[in-house]
Amino acid sequence: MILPLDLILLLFVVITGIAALQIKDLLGATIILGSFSFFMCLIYTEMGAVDVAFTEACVGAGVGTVLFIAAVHKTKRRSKD
Amino acid sequence: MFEYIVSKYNYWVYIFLMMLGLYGMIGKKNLVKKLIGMNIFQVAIILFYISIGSKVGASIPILTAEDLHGSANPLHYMNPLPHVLMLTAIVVGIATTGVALGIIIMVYNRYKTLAEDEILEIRKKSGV
Amino acid sequence: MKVFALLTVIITGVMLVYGAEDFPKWGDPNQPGSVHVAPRYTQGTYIEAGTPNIVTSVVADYRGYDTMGETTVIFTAGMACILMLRKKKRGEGESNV
Amino acid sequence: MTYEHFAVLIVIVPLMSAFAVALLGWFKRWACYPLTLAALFVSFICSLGILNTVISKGTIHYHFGGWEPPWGIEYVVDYLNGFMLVMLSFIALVVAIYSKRSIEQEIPEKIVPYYSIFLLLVAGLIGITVTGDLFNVFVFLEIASLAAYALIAVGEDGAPMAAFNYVIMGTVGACFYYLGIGYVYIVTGSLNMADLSQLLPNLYHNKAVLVGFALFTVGIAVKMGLFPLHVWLPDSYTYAPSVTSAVIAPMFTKVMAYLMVRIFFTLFKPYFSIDLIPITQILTWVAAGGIIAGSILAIAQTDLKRMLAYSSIANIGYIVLGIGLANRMGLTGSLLHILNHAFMKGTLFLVAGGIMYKMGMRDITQFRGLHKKMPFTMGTFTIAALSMIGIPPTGGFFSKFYLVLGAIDARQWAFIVVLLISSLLNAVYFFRIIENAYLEPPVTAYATDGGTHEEIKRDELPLSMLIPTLILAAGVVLLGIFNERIIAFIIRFAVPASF
Amino acid sequence: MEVTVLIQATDEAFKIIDEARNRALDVLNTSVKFTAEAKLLEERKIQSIFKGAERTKSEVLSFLATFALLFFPFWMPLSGYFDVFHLSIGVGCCALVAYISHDLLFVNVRLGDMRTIVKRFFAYIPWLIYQIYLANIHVLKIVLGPKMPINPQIIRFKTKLQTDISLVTFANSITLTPGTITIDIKDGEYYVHAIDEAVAYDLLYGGEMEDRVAHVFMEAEHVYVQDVLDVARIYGALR
Amino acid sequence: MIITYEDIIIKTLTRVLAPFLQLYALYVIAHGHYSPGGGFQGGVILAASFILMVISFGLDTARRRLSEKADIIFLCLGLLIYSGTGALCLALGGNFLDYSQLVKVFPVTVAKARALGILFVETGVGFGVMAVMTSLVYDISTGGLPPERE
Amino acid sequence: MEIVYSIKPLLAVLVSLIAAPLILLTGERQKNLREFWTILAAVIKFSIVVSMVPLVLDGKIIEYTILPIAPGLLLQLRVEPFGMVFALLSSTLWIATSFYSIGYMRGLNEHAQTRYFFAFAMCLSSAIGIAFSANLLTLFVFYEILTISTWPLVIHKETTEAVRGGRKYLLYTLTGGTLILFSAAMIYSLTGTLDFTPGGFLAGHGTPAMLTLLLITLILGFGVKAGIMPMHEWLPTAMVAPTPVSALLHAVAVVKAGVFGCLRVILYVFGPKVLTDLQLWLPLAYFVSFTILAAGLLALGQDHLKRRLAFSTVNCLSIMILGAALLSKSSITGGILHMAFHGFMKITLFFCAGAIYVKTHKEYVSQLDGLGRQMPLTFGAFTIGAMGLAGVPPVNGFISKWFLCLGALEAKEIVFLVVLLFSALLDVAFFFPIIYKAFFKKPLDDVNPHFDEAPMFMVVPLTVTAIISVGLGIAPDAVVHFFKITTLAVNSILGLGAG
Repeated sequence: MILPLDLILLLFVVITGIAALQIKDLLGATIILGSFSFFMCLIYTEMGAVDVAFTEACVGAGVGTVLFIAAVHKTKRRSKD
Repeated sequence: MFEYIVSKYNYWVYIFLMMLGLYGMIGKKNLVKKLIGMNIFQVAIILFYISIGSKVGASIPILTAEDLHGSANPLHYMNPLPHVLMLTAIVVGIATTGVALGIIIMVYNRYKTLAEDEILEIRKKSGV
Repeated sequence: MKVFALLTVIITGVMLVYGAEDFPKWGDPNQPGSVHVAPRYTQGTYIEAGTPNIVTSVVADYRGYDTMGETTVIFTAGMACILMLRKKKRGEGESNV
Repeated sequence: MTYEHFAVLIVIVPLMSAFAVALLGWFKRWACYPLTLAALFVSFICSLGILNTVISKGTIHYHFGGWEPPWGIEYVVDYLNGFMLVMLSFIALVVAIYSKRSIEQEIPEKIVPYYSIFLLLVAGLIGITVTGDLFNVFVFLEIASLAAYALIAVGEDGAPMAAFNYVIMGTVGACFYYLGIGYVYIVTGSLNMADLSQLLPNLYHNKAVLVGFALFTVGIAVKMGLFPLHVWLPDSYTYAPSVTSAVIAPMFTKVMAYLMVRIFFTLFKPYFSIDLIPITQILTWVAAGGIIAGSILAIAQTDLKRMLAYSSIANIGYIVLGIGLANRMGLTGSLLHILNHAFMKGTLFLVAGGIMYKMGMRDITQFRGLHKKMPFTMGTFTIAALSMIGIPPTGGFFSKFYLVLGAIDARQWAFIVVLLISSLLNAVYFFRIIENAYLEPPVTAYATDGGTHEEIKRDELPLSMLIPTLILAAGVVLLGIFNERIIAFIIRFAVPASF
Repeated sequence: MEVTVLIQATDEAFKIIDEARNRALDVLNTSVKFTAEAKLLEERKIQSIFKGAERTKSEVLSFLATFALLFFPFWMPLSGYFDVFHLSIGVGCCALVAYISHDLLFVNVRLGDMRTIVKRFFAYIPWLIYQIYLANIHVLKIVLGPKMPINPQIIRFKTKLQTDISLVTFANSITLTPGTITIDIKDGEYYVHAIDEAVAYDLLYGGEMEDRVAHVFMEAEHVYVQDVLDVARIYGALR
Repeated sequence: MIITYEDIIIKTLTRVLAPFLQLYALYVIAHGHYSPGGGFQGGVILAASFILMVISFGLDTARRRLSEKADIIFLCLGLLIYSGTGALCLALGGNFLDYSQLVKVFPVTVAKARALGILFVETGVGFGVMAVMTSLVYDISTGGLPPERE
Repeated sequence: MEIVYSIKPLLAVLVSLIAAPLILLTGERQKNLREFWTILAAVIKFSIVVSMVPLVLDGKIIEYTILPIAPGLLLQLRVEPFGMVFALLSSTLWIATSFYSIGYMRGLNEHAQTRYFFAFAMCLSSAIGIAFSANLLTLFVFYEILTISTWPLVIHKETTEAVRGGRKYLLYTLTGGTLILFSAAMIYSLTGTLDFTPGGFLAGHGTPAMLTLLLITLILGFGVKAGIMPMHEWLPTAMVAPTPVSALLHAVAVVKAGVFGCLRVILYVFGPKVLTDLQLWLPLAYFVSFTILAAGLLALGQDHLKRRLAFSTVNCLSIMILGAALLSKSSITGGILHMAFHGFMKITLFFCAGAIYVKTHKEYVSQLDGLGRQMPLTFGAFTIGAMGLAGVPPVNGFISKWFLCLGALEAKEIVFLVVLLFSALLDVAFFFPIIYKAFFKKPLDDVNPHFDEAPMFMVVPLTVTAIISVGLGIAPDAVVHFFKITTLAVNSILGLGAG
């Protein structure tokens, strides 16, 4: 493990996580959720879980985001909280 | 004490993320926000599992050519079992997200809003 | 609702932190999670399952049934969305339905 | 093929047929129903075979892929899940027979995916029951849950919102469950239940194990709809299509209850769950609260299905109470009640579905004179209702009797009072319906000389719906009459020996 | 003598020009035919993309081309295993993908042209890299300059490029070059964001990149035909 | 209904990228034994190529490439390949999913037979996941309302 | 005691249980066939019961185990003298009631006759079951069936009032049922058995406090049906039911089942020894004495004929329990005999009330002036019944009351003698005004002074029961040997030798 990198990534994860929950624009929140997944996937790689990272990249940052965007596009983009 | 905190920092982050997700699921009113919370929640648990599986000084769980025939030292490779479990968990997570999004769209088609309190009000009005 | 959520979250968090006290150190190569079942996979993956990628062999062979369940979960999700969202087909599809 | 392959067939056959139904149904729509029936029938036969094998030869272990347990996944069938299997596959079969007309009326354009998901639900539930691997439970739990979400969401007006709440709660439950697995795994390194029950006793004072156990309990309680965590349940059961409620209500919560027994008394030794931490005591109090709250809320309802849902909450309370009493009698009563309640609730929901199908209504104040219109249906309803109240010789009485015995053995007088009061409350809300159903319409026109009544034409359910209902109702009575056989041959061995 | 020679030469020249004209007319006719067809296909979008003209012949060709393109330069280095098992899997996979997507990669292309295009494309790349290098230095100067003399603007210009692939290549080349970003292509017009006038001017009036892209994708041929036609018209007027 | 960009850049790039994406997906499935990846990841990438088409060409166009019916067939086929492999092992006399039984059908060693079994299974997973993901995107992007006829 | 195994008791129970569905299936269309079933079942049942009398008289016990119902508990029927008395009573009276209800129902052209006869048959079946129960659980099973199957009878009229009465009835009896369930479970966990033993089986088990609690819950549980005073409320309310139902309720099945249960508890569960050791019999006797007096006084104030009869019933039921509670030989004999004899007398009275209602639609005592001339047979029978209840010699009531008084003397408690005598005086006080009015007052305007009786189907049964009452008074051992059987029962309870 590389401690500083680890810590930075974890920090990013926390920040993007909070942001994804707090942003009122759902599309934006969704995109940030995608980046959250992406940082997570970097952490996994850093911990040696390449397969999981691969999957997370495909799913969390890829298909998941697409699904979210499609759904948000079909519904409302604004959220009150 | 300091060392105790540092030695498990992954776990602290995972607990924080999980709480974040749980809060999103319960406290947020927008359905998509709830779902985002749910995703964070699940990913946090995955982080926890991956943290279980990691070993200091080990490499990714793919055998190198010289280790193929049974001479592999388990200490040199990450613990593969949590990874396997988490593959499944990720898939389950995306499946749940998919179904939930489908349901959200059904909800929206019916109520034309995604805010939980507004939906409750509409339901109260229509007497259902 | 917010207060309730916060309360739940804090209670759960405290519980989890309490439980984390007895965790082995992070990254410890000799933690119980890594020495009981997993070594067999590492040593046996090529000899028994012909696959250097340990994760693949465990996913598809040692714990293949889990993976089948996982795929079924995905199938369920797909079917669920078809069930919930898909309306009657239009055009040429109708003849044989 | 030896008998032990039944253990896997019982899951695989519905699972594969679910795929086949989706495939075939796309071309030949009529093929769904017979295929579903055939699959469930095979599953039922296999479950009978496996129960027979368990009784004659003892516990069955089935290793997937030929890998021995701690490394591979294994199926373990003993007395405890043997009878659960028979019950699950039987009720699934019966409900499937029933489903044809109801589905065709309620969601005509979605028959193919509906049957596919129906089979997946059944396979998932059976899979949970039969497995001996903690994580495998989670996977099948998710299959069943996703199927349940979808099946509920296609219901009436409020269904999607109910399903969404269910998704959120259900995911919390499932996540807690597999977080619990993680907490146990991190200190043991194993996922196999039998292996874990060997490993865990040394770690009973480990905080991670304690928290893991708590997470298991909370997770399962959410999925089960135990009282304070039941918020998803009433809406879901109310708005779901009637077949869905008829299959989820008797089966899902029961399987979760089974899982709870499994984790409390097989994965962890009774010593841990009872003596070391006060979890069973907490559970009993929670369950008692659930019984009372569920019954009272049920009285407040006018919607039949919602009422049944609240009554389910109360009955989950019974089951958990039996588990929490943690003695032989209590657990026997609990297991027996799992069996009985599955049959009773199944019957009641089938009847509710039948009334919906014929009359399109659920408001119990409109049921007047229904017994003339649908005498057999109301007859079965009455039997099931009597069983819910606990009138002998129906099954409900005996499980309640054992629960009372268990409470006496545990010297818990409060719970006896709770049990007795709740059965009175049950009587209140069921007799309200029976009263309505057996009173003929225009009551005001009743004259002193006996009066003349409008002739109500008999208009029974179609046979494909009536017969399953009757079968389940007969099952309710037979379970009561032959409960001693069931206990003597099966449940007696299912209760942990240390009790 | 000189006159006869001249006349002969002229005649020969006219012959040549006649031939060229006939050829050009042929080309024109086919191109008109193509455009008509293309328009027809445009109405039904799908076919314009997935089902090219001359289907029977070009399907096989594009299948083979796709297969070759996928298998040799892509699968082999990716896989890294050259035993029979893996190779057969590779062949199978590539054949499968080629079967599914052969109409995606190559639409309306003849094999002969393909060779030229690929050749020219690879020749184009170093030039592009050189351009990027130059532009980099330019942007560096601007950015590091004390006053930072940027003057962002959006410019619009018409293009002579016609096929999709050349349009996209040009757009991506513009985007790849620092200082300019393609915003949109609409009705044969490019909307480009440029960082200052110099760059914009380059794009608007220089047009070298466009020409080169046109050359790569053999768009220039059309231009040459046009010239020939013009000559023919002049000649006709003379006559 | 669907997010469709009448943008030539995206369309063309999709056309160029899709085959490579598909091939890469198949590579990931086929080489799951040696490198990271496997049926699931491959399936998702395969689905991504179709999702890309949905995004750039619109739903109807993409449907012509992978119709609803084909989707369902792939979906069920993938799952049936998986469970069928298991059932084949059952039929050959072993336990469910016991790939070592495949030596009775294929002339290989036990370990290789298991590897072969893994390959089969991964293929099934890949197909299934691909079909599910595309079907999910189809369904969610149509949003439950019947697509308008243009 | 010799034990004979025979299927006869089961048959006796089953006869009407089989008749019930037949009645239901025959339905409204073929009235004659339906009523034929009723009567056929009644006759067969009577003959089966009577055929067992000689064996019982020989001092033998007939036993039949239906099936095990729980570990250590059997669903078992046992014919011994005490149960025989009750069985004889109910099977005899069923024949009478059957005929009578045919007349009543046809006379009033009532609705829902099928349901009526169905519930009627179920009632009788469970009444015989109660009589032959070998243990508390079997008793409880039949007791609850009786509760439920009486409910349709109570709400038969389907008016708001009837429904309210039905609700009250259910509330009271089901509460009682839960109390019995609790006590049964308690006793089972104390002793491990529930088998009735002459003289009780509780001796040596449990603490005095526990036993007191059990006695209270059991007496309250059964006392609900027996109408002991604080719980008697439902009885007069249930008077809205048709008269044959009231007759059945008050004379044969329901209340007698309650009394029977009380006596079983006092004599066969606790036994004289335990009760005297713990000094429980005296409070019990005082408790029921209060009911005797209060009910008698309340009856005086009632104008509604059937309500007056109802309070008289409350009075008499407590007298029977008092007899048992006094624990002396004569008092127990008196109690048991009174249970049998009171049935004949009270049913006569109710039949008369019904006949009056069918003929003249009169329900109030104040409307009966001069009716005796119009309906001499009816009022003649009424007079006989009233005399019997008051204890006037030639009628059978005299014998039982005589024994009761002797018993009070034997127990050396003069208070109870006074109570008994005073209650007899009260009986006179509230019955003789009716007779006086009917025969000696000037007829009201709407009375036809000529002979104009109710339908023969009604008059014959009531005459017959009146004659039987007198006959039993003269020769208590005639035909079915009531007296001998009672003596046998008492001897076995008190541990005396045969004879």
